[in-house]
Formats: sequence, structure tokens, C-alpha cells
Amino acid sequence: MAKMPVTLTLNGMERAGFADPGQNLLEFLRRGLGDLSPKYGCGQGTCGACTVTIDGETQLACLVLAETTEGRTVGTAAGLANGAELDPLQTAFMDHFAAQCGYCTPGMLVSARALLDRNPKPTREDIIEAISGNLCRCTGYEPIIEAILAVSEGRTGP
Amino acid sequence: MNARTGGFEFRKELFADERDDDLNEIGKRIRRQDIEGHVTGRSPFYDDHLFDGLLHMRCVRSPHHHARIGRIDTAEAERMPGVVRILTGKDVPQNLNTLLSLLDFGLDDEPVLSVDKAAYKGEPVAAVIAQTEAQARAAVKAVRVDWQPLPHVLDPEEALKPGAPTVCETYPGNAFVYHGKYDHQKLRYGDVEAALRQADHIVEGRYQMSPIEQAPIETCGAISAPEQNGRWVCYTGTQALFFSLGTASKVLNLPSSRMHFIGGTVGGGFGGKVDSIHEPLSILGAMLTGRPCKSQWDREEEMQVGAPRGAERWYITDGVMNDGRIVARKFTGYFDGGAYTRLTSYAVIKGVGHLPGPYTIPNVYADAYCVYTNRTPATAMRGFGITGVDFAIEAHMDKVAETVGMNPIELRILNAYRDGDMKAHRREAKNCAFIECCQVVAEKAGVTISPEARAASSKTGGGGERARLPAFTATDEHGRVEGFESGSYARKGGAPAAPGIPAELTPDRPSPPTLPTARPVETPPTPAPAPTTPDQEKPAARTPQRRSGAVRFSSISGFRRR
Amino acid sequence: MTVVETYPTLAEAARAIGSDAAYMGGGTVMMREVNAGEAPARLVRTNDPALAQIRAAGDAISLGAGVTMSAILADSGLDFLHPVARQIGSPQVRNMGTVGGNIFSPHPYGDFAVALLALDARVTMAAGGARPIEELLRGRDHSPGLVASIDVPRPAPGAFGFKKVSRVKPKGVSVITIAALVNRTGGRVQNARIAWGGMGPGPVRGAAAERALQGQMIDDAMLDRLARTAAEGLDPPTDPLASSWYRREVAGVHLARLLRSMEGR
Amino acid sequence: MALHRGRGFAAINYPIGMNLGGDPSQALVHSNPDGKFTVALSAIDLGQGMKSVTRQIAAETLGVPIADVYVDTADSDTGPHDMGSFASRGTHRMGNAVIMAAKEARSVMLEAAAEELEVDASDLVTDGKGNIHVRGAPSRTITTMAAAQAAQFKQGRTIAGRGIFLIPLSDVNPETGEMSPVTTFAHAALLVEVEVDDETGEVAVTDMQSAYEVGRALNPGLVEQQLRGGAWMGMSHAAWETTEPYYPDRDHGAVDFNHYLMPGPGDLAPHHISVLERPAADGPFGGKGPGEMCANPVLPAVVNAVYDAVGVRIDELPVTPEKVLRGIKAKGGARPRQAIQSASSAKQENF
Repeated sequence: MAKMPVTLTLNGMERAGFADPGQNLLEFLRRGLGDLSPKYGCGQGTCGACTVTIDGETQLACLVLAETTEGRTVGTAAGLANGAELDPLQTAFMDHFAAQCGYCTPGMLVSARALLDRNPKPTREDIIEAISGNLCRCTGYEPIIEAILAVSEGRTGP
Repeated sequence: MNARTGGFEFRKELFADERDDDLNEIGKRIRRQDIEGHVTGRSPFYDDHLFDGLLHMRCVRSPHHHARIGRIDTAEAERMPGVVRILTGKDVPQNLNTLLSLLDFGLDDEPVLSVDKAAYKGEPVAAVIAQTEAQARAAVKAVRVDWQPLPHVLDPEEALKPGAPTVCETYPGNAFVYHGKYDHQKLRYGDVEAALRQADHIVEGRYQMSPIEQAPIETCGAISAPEQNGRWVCYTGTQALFFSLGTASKVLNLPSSRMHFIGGTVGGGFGGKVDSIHEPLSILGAMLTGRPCKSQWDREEEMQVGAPRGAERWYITDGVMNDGRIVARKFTGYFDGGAYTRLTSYAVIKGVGHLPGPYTIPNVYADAYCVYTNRTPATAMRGFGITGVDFAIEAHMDKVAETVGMNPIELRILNAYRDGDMKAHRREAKNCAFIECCQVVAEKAGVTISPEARAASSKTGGGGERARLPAFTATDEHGRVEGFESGSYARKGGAPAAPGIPAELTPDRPSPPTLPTARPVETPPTPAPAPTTPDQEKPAARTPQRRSGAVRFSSISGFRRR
Repeated sequence: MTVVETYPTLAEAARAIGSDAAYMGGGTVMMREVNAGEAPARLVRTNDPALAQIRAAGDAISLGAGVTMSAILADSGLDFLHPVARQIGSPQVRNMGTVGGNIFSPHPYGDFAVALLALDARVTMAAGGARPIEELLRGRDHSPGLVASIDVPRPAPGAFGFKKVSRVKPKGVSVITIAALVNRTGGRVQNARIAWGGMGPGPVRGAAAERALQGQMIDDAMLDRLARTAAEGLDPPTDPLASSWYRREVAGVHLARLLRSMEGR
Repeated sequence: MALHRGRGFAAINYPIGMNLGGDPSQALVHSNPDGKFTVALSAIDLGQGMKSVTRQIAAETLGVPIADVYVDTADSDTGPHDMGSFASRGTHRMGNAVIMAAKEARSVMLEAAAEELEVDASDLVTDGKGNIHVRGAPSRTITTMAAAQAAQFKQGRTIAGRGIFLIPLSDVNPETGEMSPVTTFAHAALLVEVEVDDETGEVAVTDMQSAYEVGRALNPGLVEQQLRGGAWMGMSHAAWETTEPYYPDRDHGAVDFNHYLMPGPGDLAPHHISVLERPAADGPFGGKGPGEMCANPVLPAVVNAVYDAVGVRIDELPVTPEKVLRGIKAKGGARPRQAIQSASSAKQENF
């Protein structure tokens, strides 16, 4: 069974690996490239824990064939911070107790970042819509919504 | 939607004299220690440990609710690409366990991989180990099992009727056996029938709690690998590290010192990660292949094979006076345990100890059953043993309030337990705050309650008469079961097991040759003396009428049956 | 084990597909099968840029089969389809899921196809030729070939309505989906097209509702009658979301509410 | 053709810890030479905040700043035995074990400091900021770092402690059920407001007012996470979730999150929480465990509210639109009761 070489830009760096036929991007990122920030929650496209961006759009890595990302730009939660400097959303999640078990958090942050990138001043309803594909079982939603609102309104601290 | 977000109201004025609020770190809203790992995606969940050459394990499962297993033919599957090994029940050193055997609670009733029959849809009978998950999935389909379907039963009350199919041969009557003696756990406090005869109103109800999936976003699983020096490392999402270690030690017949369990960062549990399914399986896979091996449920398995909180059915009959006082409460409860015990037997006792809810009622009766049915075994889930019966009690209280024409909050305060009251399990209540919670909500929600209800307090009005045990308690031998030996919660005839983890596991047959590393189990050290009890509840003032059969069961901390 | 073949054009993909392969569009349905080991041994896909094209000439709109829900939402000329596209899946799924794929999505998915059915869309096949979507939906489980594009006539202002009933807000899957195209002559309904999701094995026309509407003025009494009879002749499924009984009971209620909201009542 | 508003009330108590006891937890605490402490446990953090709450408990007991303590869990080679994170036992059981271990370590630290300051250890206090000084004489002081260094390199002392907490296993009487279950109970009361659609049976939770008694909110942020999340889960159990929608029939069990129903962020109801603290005598700083009980009152409160709204008793969970609609039809229409309305809340809205 021939493996396919895949080269893509992951969080700003060119990365390459070999994908199995039919392998999804989630497995390729995690096992192939060692980016463990996207999480497996269902493999069915129903939980959002594997949310990444592909060419700037949020997608579900478990529903993307790894081989189709050749030459594309992929972003994950591991790339949110600028070096040691956290994204304001990450800081807000920390201050607002917007994570409990932390398993949905990377995907949630990718969705939240994508929202603020295209709509810096979302309403509460916009935020609800934007995170509706990211399940938090703990939950979680109220402080998450509040943390995203805080960033959009320029509030810092808890 | 305008939900108020963040923060809550502290009612610091309540119980202020019982508290020291002048502390440095306690009571402060301090960031979580693990939060930076969570928001950067660096927190190490069990599946975040990468191993070169990781093998993947997937199980062959029963498509039937209940079926005898004929031949399991793995020949074709073993020839499939990437398949390294296929395990069946004969590969498991001690292929029968019950989760709470570590507490000497219940009889071993559940195989790791079933050999003779499957008692629920989804029960595993073989485990394929392959180089990729896709290869394992493909090979699972190629394993041929001769299934001979058997009649099945899915409703717990049906399962208790004579002639119902036996689900779990360990308990032929389809009910867990308590104290080697009864097919249910009893609670008898006072004389409920007499009190019901004198009550102004009888209020009856039947309540059904649904089966609930824990649904952590991280599915259950474990990765095990050969470590140095004849040990195995196991990265796990368990909720109970030593529970899983003890279970693995037992079913693998392997001393705990030969295993290294690492976990503690878990993507949600809610009770479903106590069952310790994947740890022994993945270690066994690593032992038999010499390579790292992962056992993990996909979402479909998590939802239908992973144990839910089982359904519960409760019947409640209350005797109520015109003024709202509840003078008698009678329960019959059926916990749907599924095909094997897991933790349901314990939840029944927890539920019985909780009755009749946060109320002081002079006559209480309960029969609570742990019933076997041909469905996925039930296990812990947030509130196990309590959530279902609280639903029943509090829905019932609403009917009682309607019957006597009383505000439902007042009704609860009128019947509430207070410091010093005697509870139905014959211990005094203390540290109560039920009345105050009711009062705070009534005030916040603008519900008018009587001056008496507003003035009530958990700290006053209890004890005295309310601390007295009933003058007479009606007991009975209904539900007597033969063939089990009295002396524990469920014990069949035979010598009692030795204490401690490994000794309980003493295999009754040689270890299979496939486990070259297995060694005789070590005898645990003599148990240490019990530490003093910190502030335990005061026992009831009066000795109950009968104590026969009461036991103290051994636990891994060294307590011995007396 | 699944092998994926990617072709530069739809025509080549159509020639390659054969009977042992499945076509993969946006992947939101098919990749789940791949992950579960349930997909056919061969998957065929294409990078054909034509599939992602949206063309509008007056009221005639053509959507390439590979147009995503997000692409529809980003096109202000397709405003009548926005309430439909917005209700498909989660934001992530809308960035992936395609119009063509939605036509073949099994219950409880395929809400966009319900809208296309009410709008009387015509489907152009890769092999050439066009046919009504209703015909394609009837035969969709029997390898009808690959879809190239879908022609959607723009409805008259206010004539098209869409409603998705779900248990989870804002993104639950469909208990019932309703699309209604209600054209009128002299205030009376003429040739209304009512399409249901969740009321049969796939998107189906609501014959009873269409009959009840024919030639009628829409008023409260008419809507009450419609609510009682709209589900006649339909055989909705029982699934974890709702029973057949429940769907039948409330289908007419939701249809009447949709029509009432289209009336601005 | 109407939305009916109803209010339902429920209140509960909840036993903390494994019911019958016999569930020990152990902890080890030790200091590095620079006075920074490691707490070694085998407890599990599955989101409830075990690492964080034990860190605060250790810092408080040791008398050092939170930043000087790190909790390491769960490695069976280094963390001593613990029964696990379930049954609301974590904070109560492990918290006590950590206190015991931290007290022992603290006493060695104070002895080391006493030797350096040439005073009696019983005269020393910590300021929680990294200093140890003589009670009433803050100028006679030594840092915890200096004390730890002295202990390690001059005095040969081990600043370390061991802790265990165990409530011994209780008997259970087969005839009467007499037992000594848990020693500690948390409490909660909750009033929920719903809107019921009498044509579709749909129920929306529109507001929740609650009071939770948690013994002691050791970290209000963590407590709030539990209470908000748990109440959401209670709402979910009340009206959405089940693995077997047609129980006891096993058909149609959900296998994904599209079919296993849970409320989405758009279903959130405002939840107004009040926290009461009646410390448990045997709880760590009085703390109980809020993690399980927070869900429980919501389930009955919702069915009681539905009855209040339309007069239909739903005695089988979950409260699906189908069950409500069948109930309404059996009664020949909604029968609003609105028995526990407040002055402003009772109203009926037409479409």
C-alpha cells in the first residue's frame, strides 16, 4: 500500500510527511507531523475537537483526506501563540475559567480565532453560531462565550 | 438570550459563625494549574503519547442481545494485511472479573473477552491487533463467529419474573445477591404499612430514569508499551489510576510492581472512565506482541458499548397528613444493571443509604434491586445511585404538594431534615443546609412562603423526638435467595479469598504459556492497623434489632472481614 | 482499506468511477465512512475548478456541484438560499459540505436538497443531459451518475420559505425540514411546491399539502385545515430524534407556521 | 397555539465520597532545596480541577504562596495510592490527605527555621508570602527558601510529609439497611422556568435560579465551573439525553453527537447561582464536593415546571416533545396551572 508524500504549510512552517491511503488529516497531523493539538473526539464530524483552518477556513481535520492538503496552509491551536506570547483568546480562556477538561479547548480556540479574524465585534449570537460545531461536555459554553466577548470588547483580566 | 455570565452570588451571611474566611489561598479565584497546557494544546492526554510502531487493537463484538458462541474462526483475519495477532478469551490469564472485587464486593461475573456466550449487543469476543487502525477494522470484519441466538430480556421487571432468560449465570435469578441472602437491598425503618393506614392521603408514583451516556469528548482508551526491566507502561485516560492498575493486575495475573501507570490528564470522564476496560487489554496486547499497543473506543463504541449510567425505575408511595407532613414513604427500585455487575450493585446501596431523600420521615421502607438485562452493562455516571432516585423523589414531592394544596417549597421545608434528626439508615443528621437552600431560592425567585417556612433553620428544631429510633420496625425475609453463602454482599460457597489485590486473584489454573513473564503473585504485607476514624457519624443510640450477616469487607487498604 | 483516486476533470472522474467506487465531494458524509472502515475500496474525486463555480444569468442560477454552503452564504446574489445554507451543519461543515453532496446525503442530512426540491431545480449530469431534481432524488440510491451542476430558478420575492425543526440550537440535525414555494395568482395559490425532509426516506414532495393549498387564499382557517392534513400519505421514519408518530403529528403545525411567517403574520 | 410558561422547584442533598467509606487517598509533599514544594498524588484531573484545588490546599496548609507549590499527578511510580476521581470524593478525601502531608512538611520546615532563628518552633508563623517569622516580631524572620536550604544542606532534615485520609468501611445490615454512609452532604435547591409549546410539545428552559451549599468554595472559579456545567448537564438529562430513546427497546440507540442529543450553546438558559457555605467538620477547610450534586435538582425541577405550564406529568425521562405532546392530547389540550408564579412571571404568549 503506497504512502503518499504530502507537503503543506503548518502554522507558518513548511512540513512534509507520508500519508496512508484514506488517512484523514487529523491522524496525519498528529502521528505524521507530531502536532497533537487537534484532538480525536468522534471521527464523524460531529464534535469539533479536531477543528483546524485550511487556507483560513475552519474545517474538521477528521473529515479531510490528508492527501488533499498538498500545498495548502493549515493552522492549528498549536500555532495560535506568537512564540511565547499567547493569543489574547488564550489568555482570556485562562482568566475566565473557560476550560475544564481542556479536550475541546484547542478546537474551540481555532473556531473562536476564525470568528474574530472575520468579525472582530461579534454579538453573543454570532459567537454561539461560531462555536456551535465545537462540543463542550463539561460545559463550558457560558464562560467560553464570555471569554470571546471579553477579547472582542478589549477587556483584559478575569 | 441575555444570560448573566461569570460569577455568582455568595451568601456569606449564612453559617458565617462556622467559617474562617481569613485565609491566604483558600477561597480565592486562582487560575487552574493546568490551564496554560489546555489553551496551548500541550496538555498530555493519553493519546498524545507517540510511539514508533504503535499497534491498534479493535474488538469483534456480538451482533445479538444474547447468543451462545460457537466456533470463533480467526484464520482468514489473521492472514489479512497488517494483522499481528488476534486475542480471544483463552489469551486472558484471569478471564473473569468484577470491577468491585478490589473491595471484595460481588462475585466475578464478567469476562474480558467472552468465551461461552455474549449477553449484550456489542460484547467483545476477540481483539484484533494490527499495524493500522484501518487494518484492524478490516480484519475484525473477517473474524467468523458461529452465533446461536438465545432468548433475551430487556426490561428489568420482566427479567425478575419466573421463566425469564438467565442473563448472567453467576446470578441465575437475574438479580444481584446482597449479603448472600436477598435478591435486593432492604431498608426498614418503622412500620410503613401501619403509617400508610393512618395517613390522610396516599400519593403514588412511578418514575423512569433514562440510561445516560457519559459522553466525554475524549473517548476511553489506553496505550501500553514494553518498558525497561520487564515492566509495562500504560498511558491511560482512567478516572481511577489504582482501580485500573488493580484490575489489570488481577486479570493479567501480574504484580502491580511490573506495571507503570501514567494518567491524570483526562478529557472528561463523568464516571465512564472507571471501568478499566482498555488498560488490561492494551497491556495484554503489548505483552503478547512485544510492541506498543493502543486500545481505544471510537465514538460509536463509546455511545453503545461503553457502559452508560443505567436506567432506573422507582415506585414511590407516600402517606401524607392534611397539614403536609409525610408520615410514611415506601420505595421499590429497579436498577437496570445490564448484562454484568460493574458498579450497579454498589450504586443500589448508595441509593438506599440516601433514602428517603433530605426529609425526616418516621416510617421508611425500600426494596432496591440490581437487575441483569441483556443490554450494555451499566456503570458510574455523575450522581450514580442518587440522580435517578432524586428525580423520583422530587417529582413525587410536587404531587404531594398538589395533593395537600401546599406551596411546594413550603412542603419541602416542613419535611426537611435538620441537625440532630435520625435518618432512615439510623445515623443522626448534621451539617444540614437544605432548608437554607430552599429559602434562598424562594427569596430570589420571588416565591412567597409562609413566615414559619421563612423562619425555619437547619440548626434548630431537629433532634429530640426526631432523633428517636422507631419503637418498632417491621422486618421480613421476602426475597430470600438460596445457594449463596451469607457473609458478604454476594458470596457463593467456598473458602473466603485472601485479602489484598494479588491474593484475590490466585489463578485456579496455570498461566498460559503465551505470558513468559508471568510470575507467582507475591503475598501482600500484613495490613496496617486502621487509622482513627475522622469525625464519623455517630452511630444510632439504640442497637438495631438484628445485625446478623453484617460484615466488613476487605479492601485494598488492608481491612479484613471479621 | 480505501484508495483514493483524484482526477483533474469531472469527466475523467465520471469515466473512472465504475460500480465498485464511490464519489467523494466535500467529504462530510463519505469521510466518516472511510474512518469507520465502511467506505468502498475505491473513492473517486476531482479537483475540477468548474465544480466550484456559481453562475447567475438573470433569475437563472447555476451552482456547481462542488459549491460549498459557505460559498453560497458569501454570495449576496443568492440571498434566497442563505436561510437554507445557514442551517446546514456547523460552520466547519458549511466550509466543507457541497451542494452536490447534499443531494446524496442520507436522512437526517440533506436539508439543502429539500430546498432544491421545492424550488424545482434541474440537475445537469457529468455525462450530459439535465433532469428534474425530483427524478434524481427518487433514483439517488441507484448510481445515477455524477452531478455537474444544479440550475435553480430564482423564486418570486416572498414566494419561498424554509424551516428546519431541530432539537439542538443552533445546529441540531433535522427532525423535520420544510421548504415551500408558494406562487399565487390573484391571491390564490397556484401549483405550490412543498418539500419535506424527515418525512420519508429522503426529501419528498408533500402531495397532500400541495392539494390542500391549490387554489386557496391563505388565511387562518385554511392554515388550520392544512395543519391537520399536511402529513397525509407520508411515512416518516422513527429514529433517535423523533418517532414516526411525532413527525406526523407536528409536520402540519410547522408547515402552517412557516406559511404564516411567509405571510408576515 | 400557545407558549405556556411554567415554574418548577426541586431540592436535594448529596452524599460526598464513596458511600460506605473504605476509600483511602494518600498524598506526599516534599520541598526542593529552594523551598519550592511538589505534591505527588495519584488522583485524576478530568476537568474538575483536582490539580488546582490540591495545590491551593497544600499552599494554604504549608503557609507558602501558591506559586511555590506544584501538583504532580498521576504516575503510579511516584504518586501513592488513591481510589480515584468519582463519587464526589476527590476534594474531600484527597484534600484531607494533602492537608495531613502538608502539615507534616510544614512542621519540619518550621523546625528548620527555628534552629536558624534560635527560637522555639511553636513560636513561628508563616505569612503566606514566603516568609517565616516569630509571632509578634515580624523582624525576626527567615524566608522559606533559606529555611529549606538550611534543612537540606546544614541540618540534614527532610522537609516532607505523608498524608492519608480514610473513612473506614461501613457495615450494612441486610435486614434493615442500617449503615454509616458518608459523613458529609452537599445541598441544592433550584427553580427552573420553562416555556412549553402546546402544539409541538417542545420545551425550552428559559431561566434557572439556584442555591448550592458546597461546604466551602475552595476556589470559586472551579466551583462555578462545576455548578454551571453540572446544571447544564442536568438540563440535558432532563430533556435531551438518552442512549436508548425508546427504552427498554434497544433500537435506535444513538451512535454520534448528532443523534445523542445535548443542548447546544443556543439552548443555554440564564442561570443565577447563589453559593452557601456550611463547612463540613471533616472536609478540607470545610469543603464538600460540588461536582455531582449540581446536576440533580434540574431533572425534577424541569418535569415539575412542565406540569406547572401545561398540566402534564412527565414521569419518564427525558422530557421529549413527543411525551409532552401525547400528554397534552390525552388531556384534550394544555391545562396551565402556574402554581408557583411570582408576581411578574405569569403570562401566556400567543404566536
